[in-house]
Amino acid sequence: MAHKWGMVVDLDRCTGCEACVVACHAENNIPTAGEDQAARGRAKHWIRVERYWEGDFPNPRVRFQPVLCQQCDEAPCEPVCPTYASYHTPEGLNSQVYNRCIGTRFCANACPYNVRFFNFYNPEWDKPLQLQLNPDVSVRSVGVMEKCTFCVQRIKAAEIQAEAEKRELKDGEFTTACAQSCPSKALIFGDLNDSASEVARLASSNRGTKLLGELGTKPNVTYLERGTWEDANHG
Amino acid sequence: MQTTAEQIEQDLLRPLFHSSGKYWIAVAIATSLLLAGVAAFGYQLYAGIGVWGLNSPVFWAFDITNFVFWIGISHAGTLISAILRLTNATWRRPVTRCAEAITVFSVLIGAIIPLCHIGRPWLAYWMIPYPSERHIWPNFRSPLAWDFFAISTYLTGSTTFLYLPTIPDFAAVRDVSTGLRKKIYRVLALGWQGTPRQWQRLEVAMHIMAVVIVPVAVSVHTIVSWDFAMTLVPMWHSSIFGPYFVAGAIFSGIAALILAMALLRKFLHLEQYLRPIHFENLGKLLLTMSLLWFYFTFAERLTAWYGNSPPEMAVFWESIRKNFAPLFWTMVVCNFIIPVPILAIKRLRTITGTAIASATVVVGMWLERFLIVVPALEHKFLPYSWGTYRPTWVEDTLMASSFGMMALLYLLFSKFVPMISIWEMKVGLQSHAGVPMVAPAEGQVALEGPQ
Amino acid sequence: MRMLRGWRRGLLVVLVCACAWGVVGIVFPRRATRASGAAGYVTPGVFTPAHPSAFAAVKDFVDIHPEHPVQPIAYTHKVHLAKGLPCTFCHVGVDQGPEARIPGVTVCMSCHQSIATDRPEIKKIAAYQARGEEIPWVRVYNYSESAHVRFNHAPHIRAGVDCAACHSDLTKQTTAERKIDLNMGFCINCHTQKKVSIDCETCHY
Amino acid sequence: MERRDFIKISALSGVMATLEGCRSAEKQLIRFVPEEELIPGIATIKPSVCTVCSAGCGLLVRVMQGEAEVVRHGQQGLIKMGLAKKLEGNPQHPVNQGKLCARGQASLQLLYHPDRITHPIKRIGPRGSGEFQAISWDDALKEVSAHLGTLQASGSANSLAFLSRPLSGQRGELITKFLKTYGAPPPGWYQPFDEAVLRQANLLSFGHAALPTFDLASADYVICFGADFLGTWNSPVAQSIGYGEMRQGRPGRRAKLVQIEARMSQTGANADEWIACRPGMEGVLALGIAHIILAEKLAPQGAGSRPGPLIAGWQEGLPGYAPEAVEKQTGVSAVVIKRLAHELTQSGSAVAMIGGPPLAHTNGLFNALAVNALESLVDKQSVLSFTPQVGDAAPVQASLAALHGLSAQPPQMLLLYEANPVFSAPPSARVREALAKIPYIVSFGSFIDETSAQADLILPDHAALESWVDNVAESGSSRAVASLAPPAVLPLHDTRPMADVLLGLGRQLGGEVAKALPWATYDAMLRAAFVPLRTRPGSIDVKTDDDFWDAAQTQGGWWSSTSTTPPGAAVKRAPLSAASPEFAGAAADFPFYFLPYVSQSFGDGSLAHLPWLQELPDVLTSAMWSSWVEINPKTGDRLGIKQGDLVEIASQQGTVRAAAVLSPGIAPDMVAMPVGQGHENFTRFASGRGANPLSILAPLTEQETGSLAWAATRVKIARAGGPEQARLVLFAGGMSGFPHEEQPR
Repeated sequence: MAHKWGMVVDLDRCTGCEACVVACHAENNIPTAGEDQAARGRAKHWIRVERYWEGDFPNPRVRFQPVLCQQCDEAPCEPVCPTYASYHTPEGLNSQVYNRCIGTRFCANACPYNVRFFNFYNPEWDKPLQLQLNPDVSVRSVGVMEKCTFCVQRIKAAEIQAEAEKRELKDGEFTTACAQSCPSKALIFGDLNDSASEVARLASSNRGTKLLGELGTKPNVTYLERGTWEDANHG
Repeated sequence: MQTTAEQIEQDLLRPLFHSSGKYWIAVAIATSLLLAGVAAFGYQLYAGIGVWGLNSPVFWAFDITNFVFWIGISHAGTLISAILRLTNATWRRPVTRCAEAITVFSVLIGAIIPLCHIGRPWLAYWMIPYPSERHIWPNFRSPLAWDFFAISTYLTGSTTFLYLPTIPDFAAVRDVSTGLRKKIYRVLALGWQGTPRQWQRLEVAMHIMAVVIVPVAVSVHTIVSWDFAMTLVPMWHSSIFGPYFVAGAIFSGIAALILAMALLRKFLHLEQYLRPIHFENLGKLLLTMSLLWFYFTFAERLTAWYGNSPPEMAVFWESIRKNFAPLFWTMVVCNFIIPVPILAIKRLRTITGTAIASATVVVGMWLERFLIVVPALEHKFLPYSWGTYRPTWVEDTLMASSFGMMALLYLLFSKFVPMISIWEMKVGLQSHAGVPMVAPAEGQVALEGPQ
Repeated sequence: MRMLRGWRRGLLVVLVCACAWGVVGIVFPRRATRASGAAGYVTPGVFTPAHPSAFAAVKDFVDIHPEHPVQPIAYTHKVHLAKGLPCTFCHVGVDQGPEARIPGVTVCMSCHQSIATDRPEIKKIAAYQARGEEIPWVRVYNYSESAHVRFNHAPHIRAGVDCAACHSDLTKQTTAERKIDLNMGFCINCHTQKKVSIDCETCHY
Repeated sequence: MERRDFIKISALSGVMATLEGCRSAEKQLIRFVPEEELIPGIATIKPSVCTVCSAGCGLLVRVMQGEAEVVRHGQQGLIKMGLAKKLEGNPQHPVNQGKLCARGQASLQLLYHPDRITHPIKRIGPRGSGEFQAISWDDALKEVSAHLGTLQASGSANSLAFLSRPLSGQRGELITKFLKTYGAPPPGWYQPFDEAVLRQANLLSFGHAALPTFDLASADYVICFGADFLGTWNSPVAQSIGYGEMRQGRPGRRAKLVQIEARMSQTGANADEWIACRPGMEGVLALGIAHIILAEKLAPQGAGSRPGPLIAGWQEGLPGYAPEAVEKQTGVSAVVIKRLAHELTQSGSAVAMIGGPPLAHTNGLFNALAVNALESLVDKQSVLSFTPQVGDAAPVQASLAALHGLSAQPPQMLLLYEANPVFSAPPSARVREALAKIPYIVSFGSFIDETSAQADLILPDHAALESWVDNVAESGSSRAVASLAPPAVLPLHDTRPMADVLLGLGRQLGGEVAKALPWATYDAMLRAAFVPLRTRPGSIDVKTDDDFWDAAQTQGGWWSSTSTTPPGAAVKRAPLSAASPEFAGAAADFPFYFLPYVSQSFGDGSLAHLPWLQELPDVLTSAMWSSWVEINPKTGDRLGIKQGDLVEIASQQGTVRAAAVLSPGIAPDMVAMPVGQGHENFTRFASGRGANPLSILAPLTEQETGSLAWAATRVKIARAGGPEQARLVLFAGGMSGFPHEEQPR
């Protein structure tokens, strides 16, 4: 059975430490925009931790929510791309083919989650920062859209390795850069088609919800609602 | 004084041979605007789209607004001249060519704008479905691919629709010009001799084109509206967008036509041909479209407000009360509150009255497209990732240069093609006066036409 | 051109200044890069995937490959292959990793310390080694950066694809040349014949 | 100008433009022969240790072959070498168990930072001008050892000073031994947030002068007074791992977190219940809770009997801490206090924690002892314990003492290592003046920052990934940990590790110093320190020392198999009576408490030069590249300050300006600023950006330990300009969910 990569984000475990954000930058050659470009709204974070305030002092509440590309099954960004740069792979990923993208930016407008980022300029790394660039990941140039790929380079490397050793991919054998670095194990990545995998088990939990699920995008990222103290122990 | 056929020909051919000082200045201004735009595009190509004000989440702003604006302007041309030809409205004769010229040039500009606003314009040829050895085709499900086919069809359609009625006029110019000009117009006239068979075939061709161009025009702007309606973005994803955009297109198109005719009348001294009756009728048409536009806008905003879904309401309040409120209410004033009284009261519906109304409508309709695109993109579903947008000088220059290009094309057109179709005026003259057709003098073009 | 009267001259000036303004727009200095440390003890320079010049951009777009690349050392595949050396002897790691390593001066000198040391080309290699420099080989097979192709040798070798399939028969060549045009069509045809995935993400990610 | 020349000029500029387009590619650099055998495209994983904060997490470095511009025997060229591409946590390491925090991930940029000093430099301009000139290693070392030699020969060996951030493990040992045998006073350990008060309190309450370790995975109820244990306090990664388990690690059993602080920290944002308490009154609140537990006998017999008596009135049941009295002093309602007391004692294993701002008051020690007493009352399954140490723990010394030592009797020669007091010390320490009086300063820093700019000579250190690293984890692990790792990559620049330079100087000085430090290189010293661990039961049991030494390097260190040591007996001393916190600045003209909090992006400011961290959106405000002051929205309305306006914050010591962020998570009578920005000279990414809150702190200190009371400053704020001057860069567009019409945007 083909893989179907998915992720579970346990909002009860997420502390908002943003280790995932920096890990993603390190793994996927995401350039820093610098102050003036960030001020003009061009900072790129393939995964971001959204924060919503509720209520006022003295009892304000905060909700953290890591948001990344949901790799939707019915992705609104796929039909609108005129050159098939954004399309759905057989393994359930919403792939962004950088060399095929001509930069109409329609996909980013159609995406309800705002998780697609555009290279307005050619990215720049002050030497020798470019020595940190990961050779397994393409360095995108100007005029191309980019987004979270579920660390596709790690998926491919693991698949090639498993194929070389003539064996099936085991759950937890590899994971995405953000899930690997998340101290409180809030991000769990794996193959949704593998019923024994932890992500499949958690994805079917009754705490599971889908971000903007009502739009019918069928995201492959499931958010587990934050628990409350009362119901867990006394409910 | 009753104008004779010779008088018509003499008046309408004069602009082709003598250009006044004011003409040259207009050309200079238009060219410098266009070149400024070319320079701005050169700089954008060199540095990247970052020179614009776009950011995430507002990935479209001026670029798509200008695109929809210019495609909108183009619709009046075909729709008016096609419908007037089909209904055989007698007052159509001086109006049709001005309208068709507006159509062709604004579709041309509308087609160029997307090429300039995509991230890697040198790969735009991937939109063309050529059989490539990479076994990859354009994505036919994408509204942008539909745009590509729709606009290219519409461009060819409206160019033919413009070219057909000018063939007899090219022949007329051919006969009165000498040297190089004669050679050019001989080619353009496609060997037109004015034989009855040619007239009959021209008439049938124009009739077919008039019938065909109307659905193409309506389909083009519906497809342009589907660039927005096919997404899930709040205040974009609604079924009203198709008719809303077509109505808006005709509305802004007629306004542009009235403006163009008023300017031509003044500069090319065509007072006898572009008479107040034309402005009267077009003014009434503009009035109906203004009311229709108000109806569509009100319906769209009311349904959004009544439904009260949080994402839609965020965009709704943004344009009604918050950052975009000034632009929104200027739009309503420009599109409804100024034009309707001017056009409704007969005394005010003069040439200058309709020109003023249509000037405000053109501005209002540009704002309307801007207010559809930007507030919705700024306030999509997740409030954390909302954005704000400010245009930069590059975008302003490109927009100004699109107007410069339109003006330049129109000025050059009026230098090479009589703005008002000579043979149609003559046909109108004869049928109007009830006098049977006068056989042409030897070697002269037989200028009679069908009854 | 007749002496232009007053206002036509004005028109000409307007036109020319618009062109000049356009040219200035193009020559406009690249977006001011961040204030890089001017002091002598920090690392200068900026890395960017942008092409160094417009000419390089056009060359990359049209993807011209030199017909006969000139190598610093007149190496002959023909002679070495005739001696029975396998490809992996010099191109180490091609069956484990994505890239086939282009042999450095240490690999050459491991044999040529004793074999045929009198030949001028071998002396050149020895000179390189003496200076502690690597041989500046000219790359023959590479994809343009903007194609974002992640070609991986190992799975192809494991699948039994012979080196000559893509690199043409080197037993007849001295320095390697691109006899087979490795364009996308070539890869797609082979993949479809062998019923292997031609999904975009197989090669482009 | 004639028309003709005008045309010529514009044509010329056109031609120039096209020519500019095709100048020849960068001149071809020569390629050097690689110094290591690497297969291109295949990653090798090497262990290392994160040295960015005191937690000491274990790293795995993904090294792949790449081409770097290097200088080899005086010539610029390219070389294929192993390059560190990504840092991951070391799954076997007991502190971080394969995980990393944001700052740990970003520390990779320390290796490749463009402003790293690439070779030794000597000051040529006046001190502090930042004008340096290259000098070779030999001349530099000759100069330093000459200075050391003359100093020792002239009998004033005791006027050599060494200022460094606290270093656990052999590096600290090396510096201490070098100075002792040289005849100089012990090194000054300086860091802006030194938690000396908590170590002193733990020494008094539990007999361990160390930061505590929490087994949160087995906790059911956590009450935390001010410590940002999920963000930057103590050992954040270990604590975050525990937090994840405590929430959803045990089906059907979910722990509760109560956070008590006046400004909502990142930890407070995750709390089930966030209670605002008046600053400095946390101790009184804890004792209020203890009062009810003792009065209603909710705790088992004899609990809290050891640290309790340290508080005056404990034996009598804390008479002065009735809930109503406590409510008046702390602002926390009596009903809540009663409920907390009951919940604490009835829900399985509970733990009380304190750290950070509550200890940064003049009565910090009292607050710590009070919470420690509450902790011993409620912690039945010793969630709080102490990590067993390898070798003796670092002495408890407040950082300010190190600085006062410098300004009291200025030394003849100062060695600086990874400490930036000019930036992070309060104005009262007058560090700049102290440094001005020191004739000769040598810095081992890799970057020019405010302090190393004052140095006369800079001997740039290797980056952490280029040198031998070792660390003894003070807290966060259930077992004793001695992390160790060889260099993960070869050096990029002409730098040398500080440890080897010191050993070299020791050899050149000869005499006592050479005898005490016989090793040629630092790894020999490490080997000598690590090999004795072979006999202790732990993660490596091999027969020979060599095998042990190799296994320790491949595993990334050694960790014991013994578990944590529970809290010991309290020290007998006179009970401490309640003391209310003093604040600098009269309440009338300085109406707001001022809290400079340790920022999630820059720690104590030492990481402000990393672009990844400058662009990391602060999780609560989403601000990037800027510094801001958090103000309660009602206070903002009252003072006419809108979101993003420029605000001037003035204390008795000075003023700073920053952008205003209206956030509901702060008390109306408090304003808070993150520490880290406001560097005037710290690489291209951090220089001249934002404002430094530490520069306006009052000189108040905690009475007993002398540690800086950095939360005891009062300020006044006023609007000073609009958003254009403030230049606040926010990544987020909206602050809250779908706003009602009048929500501030």
